[in-house]
Amino acid sequence: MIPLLLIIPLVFALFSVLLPRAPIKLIALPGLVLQLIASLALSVQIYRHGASDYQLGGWETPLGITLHANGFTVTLLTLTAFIAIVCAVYALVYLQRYRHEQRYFWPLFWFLLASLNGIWLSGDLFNLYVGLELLTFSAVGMVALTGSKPSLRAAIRYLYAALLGSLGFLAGVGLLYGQYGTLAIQDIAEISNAAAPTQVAIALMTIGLLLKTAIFPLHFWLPPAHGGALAPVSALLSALVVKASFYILALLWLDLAPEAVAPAAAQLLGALGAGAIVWGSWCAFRQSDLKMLVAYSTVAQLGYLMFLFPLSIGTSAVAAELAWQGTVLHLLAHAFAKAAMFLSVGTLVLALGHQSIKDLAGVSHRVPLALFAFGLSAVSLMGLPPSGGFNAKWLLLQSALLSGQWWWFVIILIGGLMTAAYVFRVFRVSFVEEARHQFAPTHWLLDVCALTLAAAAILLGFVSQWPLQLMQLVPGGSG
Amino acid sequence: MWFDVILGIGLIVAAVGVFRSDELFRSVVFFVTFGILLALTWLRLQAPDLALAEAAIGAGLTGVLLLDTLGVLKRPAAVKFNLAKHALATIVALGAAAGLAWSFWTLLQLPAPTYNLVETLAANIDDSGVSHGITAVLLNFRSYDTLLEVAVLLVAIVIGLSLRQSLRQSLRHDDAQSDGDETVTGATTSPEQQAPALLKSLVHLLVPLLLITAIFVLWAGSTRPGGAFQAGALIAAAGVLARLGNIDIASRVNLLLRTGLTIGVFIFLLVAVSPMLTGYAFLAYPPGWAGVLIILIELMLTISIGLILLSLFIHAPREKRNGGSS
Amino acid sequence: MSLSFEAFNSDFWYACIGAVLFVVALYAFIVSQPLLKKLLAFNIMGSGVFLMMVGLAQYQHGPDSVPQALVLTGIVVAVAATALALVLLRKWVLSGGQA
Amino acid sequence: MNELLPVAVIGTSLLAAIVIFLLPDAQQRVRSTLNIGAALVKIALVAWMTIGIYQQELFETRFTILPGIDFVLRADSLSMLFAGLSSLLWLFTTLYAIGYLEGSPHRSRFFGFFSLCVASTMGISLAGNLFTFLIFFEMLTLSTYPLVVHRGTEASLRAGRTYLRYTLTGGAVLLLGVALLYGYAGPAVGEFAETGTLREVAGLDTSVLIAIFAVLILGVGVKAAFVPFHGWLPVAMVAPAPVSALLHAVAVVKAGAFGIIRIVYNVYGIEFSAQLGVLLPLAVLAAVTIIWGSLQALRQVELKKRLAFSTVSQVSYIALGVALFGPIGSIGGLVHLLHQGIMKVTLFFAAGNYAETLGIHRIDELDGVGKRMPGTSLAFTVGALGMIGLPPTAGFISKWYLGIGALEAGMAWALGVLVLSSALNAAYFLPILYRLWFKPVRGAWPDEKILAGRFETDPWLLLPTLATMVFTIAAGLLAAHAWSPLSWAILVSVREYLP
Repeated sequence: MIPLLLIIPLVFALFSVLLPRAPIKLIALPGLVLQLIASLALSVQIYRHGASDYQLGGWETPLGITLHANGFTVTLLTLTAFIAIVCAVYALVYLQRYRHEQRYFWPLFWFLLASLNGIWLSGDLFNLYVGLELLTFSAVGMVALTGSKPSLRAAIRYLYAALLGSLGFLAGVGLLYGQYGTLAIQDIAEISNAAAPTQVAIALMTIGLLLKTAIFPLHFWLPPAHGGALAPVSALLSALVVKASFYILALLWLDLAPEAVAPAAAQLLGALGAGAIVWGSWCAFRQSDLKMLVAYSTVAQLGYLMFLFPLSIGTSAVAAELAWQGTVLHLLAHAFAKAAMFLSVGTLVLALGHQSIKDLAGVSHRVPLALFAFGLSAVSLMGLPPSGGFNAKWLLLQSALLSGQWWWFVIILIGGLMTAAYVFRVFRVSFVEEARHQFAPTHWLLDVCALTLAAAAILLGFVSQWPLQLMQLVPGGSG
Repeated sequence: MWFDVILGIGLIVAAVGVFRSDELFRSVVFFVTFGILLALTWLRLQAPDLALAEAAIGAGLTGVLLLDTLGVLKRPAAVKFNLAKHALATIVALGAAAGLAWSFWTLLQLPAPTYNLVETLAANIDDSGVSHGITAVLLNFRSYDTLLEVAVLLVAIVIGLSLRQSLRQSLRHDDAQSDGDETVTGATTSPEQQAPALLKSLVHLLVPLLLITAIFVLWAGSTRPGGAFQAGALIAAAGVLARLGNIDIASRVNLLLRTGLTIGVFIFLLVAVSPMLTGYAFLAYPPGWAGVLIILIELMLTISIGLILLSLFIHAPREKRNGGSS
Repeated sequence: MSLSFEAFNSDFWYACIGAVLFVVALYAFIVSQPLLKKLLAFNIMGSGVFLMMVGLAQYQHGPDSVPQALVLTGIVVAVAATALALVLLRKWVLSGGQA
Repeated sequence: MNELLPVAVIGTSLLAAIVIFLLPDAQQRVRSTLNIGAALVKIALVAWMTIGIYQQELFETRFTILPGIDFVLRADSLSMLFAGLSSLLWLFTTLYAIGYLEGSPHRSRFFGFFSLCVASTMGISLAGNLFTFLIFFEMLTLSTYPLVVHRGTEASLRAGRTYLRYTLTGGAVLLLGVALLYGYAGPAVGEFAETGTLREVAGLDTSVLIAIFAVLILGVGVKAAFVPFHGWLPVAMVAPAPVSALLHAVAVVKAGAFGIIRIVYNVYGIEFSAQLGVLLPLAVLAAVTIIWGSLQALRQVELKKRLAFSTVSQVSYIALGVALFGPIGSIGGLVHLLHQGIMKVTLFFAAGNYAETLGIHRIDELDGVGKRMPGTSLAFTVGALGMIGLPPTAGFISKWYLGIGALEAGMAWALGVLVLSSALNAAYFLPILYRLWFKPVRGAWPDEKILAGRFETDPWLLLPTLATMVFTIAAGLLAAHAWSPLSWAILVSVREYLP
């Protein structure tokens, strides 16, 4: 069952390269439905029988590559499949006016999915490297799809930053192989110690992955790339692509070499996260372009994920578990909310014909559903109840309290208010009465996609138990 | 022993040469010399495959792409000294240097790694279908990496094609062709006009020779250093040479080219999935069939890689000179 | 501190050379202003990492096919990255950008 | 069946909101019927539950929302008090709003958020633990913002920004308090129990508990418009009349007051709070707000601004009642929650009528309005007298109980405060009444619109005003009746004190 999730996207990617324009769009949705069914089936299997490994080519770990599927992996797989379907439906309608880009969007889309699934499932360090490269290339390709000057410039900066990050990661892999002689994460985890090569390797890989996750000092490439790209592309990038490198970072720090990472280093990561929240929100507040505001909001929200490290390394088991649950919920809620926000902003820009926040006047009357989706996703981003974002914020607050680290507690609270500051800037203007310019009609399906994702972010607030149980973090799940 | 020291120093000098020279052409030349020195280094590290690959792909093809790009680039703007960037670079570089030195120093003291893949590989080599270690790893033990790697190449060329098209798209003068199957050709000098006699004869001599070596390298891959990637690079080199000699190949982006590009991954996936129907794992070869299937996959991969690397050269975005083919 | 002489054979020497290349290229990548030179720096940095990978793996128990296979994959990926960067660079320059 | 009722109550207005959002503006008839239908269904459900509560039945919906924390909707005697008030007044405010917004743009958007707002108020009243209360408390902020900025003018947007700044910060402070409480004393403490749960938890340091109490009251106090944080209330007057009526009489302000009651009675427990000594500072804060609000009201020139400041002081009566340690005092506080709601709605409806029909916004333009609009002026008079606390209006009942409660709790100065504030109420209401009835009409009305032939104004506007007037008097006269707000308040406080 596990390899199916790798085979489906690759096969559909190949067909998308081969076939001319019309059939590509036809095969897109069935393929994605197939993928969602496969990931749900795997989730049920994992929920019932616990984590399972899969040896590719039949070879055991030191020599061959094993895929590892546990609760967290499966949650991410289902998240990817769900967001991919909604973004695909949006893209089918949205790209009708971009005839050329449509031809090359779908192959890159499928390769992106193949690499994401590969990363979630992989249990081998070098395999993660190749997966990251495939992910970066497809993402850069999608950013540069329109071929306009700003998007090319953004794509180049994104590619250079990502390549630098991958080399840092590869250098770390080289050192780990030098010390342990194997590339399998499970094997290294058993025999990992806090010797110099491991620590330096983890440091190098961390810097590389921070660059790829665009965490605060290294976030320069994200806003132009996510802000300038087509709406479905920025939704996919902000919701999923940046999370892949964070997932690997968490894998390294918490599974691969827990003793090699000192709590002081974890506090540093937390400080970077706090910096991301403050700086990202401040920049988002000062943006005059709607999509850039949402892109900087991604930079800010990624900061919350960094709190996983200070709250779970060097703290009590209960605090660590709360931190882990909070981070997972934040990852899910942010994926839904940010994808919904980018899609709704895409519809607004289509209707308005421009992206400046100043004259969003009259939007609430002419494009109400898009604005409503923007509102719902904003509720989750601000961490206001009832939303997934709120539950995540709550868990992180509790974990900060339990582990006595009140400074993260303050940052999380203030972060919510700062998000509110820049989000309500958009609302304030959209309620202004005199609509000076006319509105282009937009397809109703665009709003439906944005609303589905926004509703998912809100609904997550009520059903947070499902993903947590699925990850066997909460008693109730088996295995 | 002294040769290694000199070679090492040579590598560093070449690298510094690349960065010190302010004229881009000189940097590229230094870079190609660096590539060749690196090929020698791989020989000293008993890695003939890598030497072959580095020479063909690293120094050869990258060099060609770089030189071709130099033609397009305008004069780079004057470089103004930015203290902050230098300071940041020194800090980062020193940090990395210290970390690496410290880890290298400790590695020397540490006992041998617990896992010794050399023995495990030797134990499993005979039922991997090939006798050459690297091909066994690439196409059997860690074949998933290779699958993803060719997918990476495929993505690179897909982006190349997408960016090439949109330039023509914005020029708005051949809309008719854009919706159906793109048959718009790469814009290079029209064939049979300006090829100088010396180049023509060189091409007629070298291209067949390159193709034969490529086939040999491909075939040798299962027993001796060689394999799909090196053979693919040689085919690409032959193609580039033919292009420069104005022989029009693979210039039309049509279904044929696209099948050529994807055939490698397609067959690889087909071979990887079909045993699953009879209960084997994904990417597992049914016993006894491994050798034959690996050769089949390598053949297809060579075609694909050759075409991809060639297309990356041909279809790179360039100005439209004297009417070209549109 | 049992630094025996055979341990310091050519493989470890090349690993050190790789490390030096990595550091020098990292410095150059950040400092150099023209995008093409940054790309060259990236390639050299990649080669440095590859040297480290093979050198560190082999300095104790001789030639080992697994890191060599990984480096082969690495070289191909590096070529793909360079080709992609060049495509973007050319497109950027052709549409009026400053390399 | 009983677990579904609380969800059904909230569900009716949620469903109504969603359907109304999708309706185009022109569908006037469908939207009105939907609105009124939803209001009636809600009143019926609330009545059903009230009867059930009377016979000690249990209505509770519970599911785990986070590890160790449940999402609980439970109807108990106190929640019925607030739910009853909200559902009743929402019916009248909807009728009023339909009339008031005739022909103005964005009606679907308005009524959508209008029902969302009431859904959150219902959620607040039915919340079974502090976590669920926090969820609906924040939902209320989000659903009321679009109502405040409904007109889209520069002034209303500025008002919206101030409103948000206060309420979102208040929300963050409340989240801080709730997180601290759950973190420090464990999630079980959050459950609302008749006499509070905090007492049983052993080994808690009282100084920390007092600090958490202060943070909680601060968080809720912003919405209850305690003095330093009342800034948003007068500024939000720029919103249309039904919104000011809803915000001040029913939803936002009462939610704040209700929050204080929940925290003092059902989380800390009245005896434990007295033991901690937190009641006195609360009473002082309430008293200060009462006096400050009345003084400010005196200085106002605009009618709605004066009513706004009078609300600031009136709501603190409830807080004062809660802070008076004794059954009589808490009866006074609880019953005032209802009475103040009914009276303030009447006043705002009247003010809205004046603005809509004659274009009157300032108090000095009110000369001789009594003759032109007798019905509305009568309602205004009854409401004003109720505010002052003269019999037979409802206001008198609550002030009477508050007075006795103050004496019984040994806080004589509180009685002084009550008397002084009643005097101040008289000082700023009686001149208006004098202008209404005894002053001759000065000239043409600023912006007279003939809305309906026979009636003085649009029947949709007049009838709700008169209805709430009747309720004000009924609540006063029929106080001793079994189903009156007073007897219900007695039932609630009896359960609070004698476990």
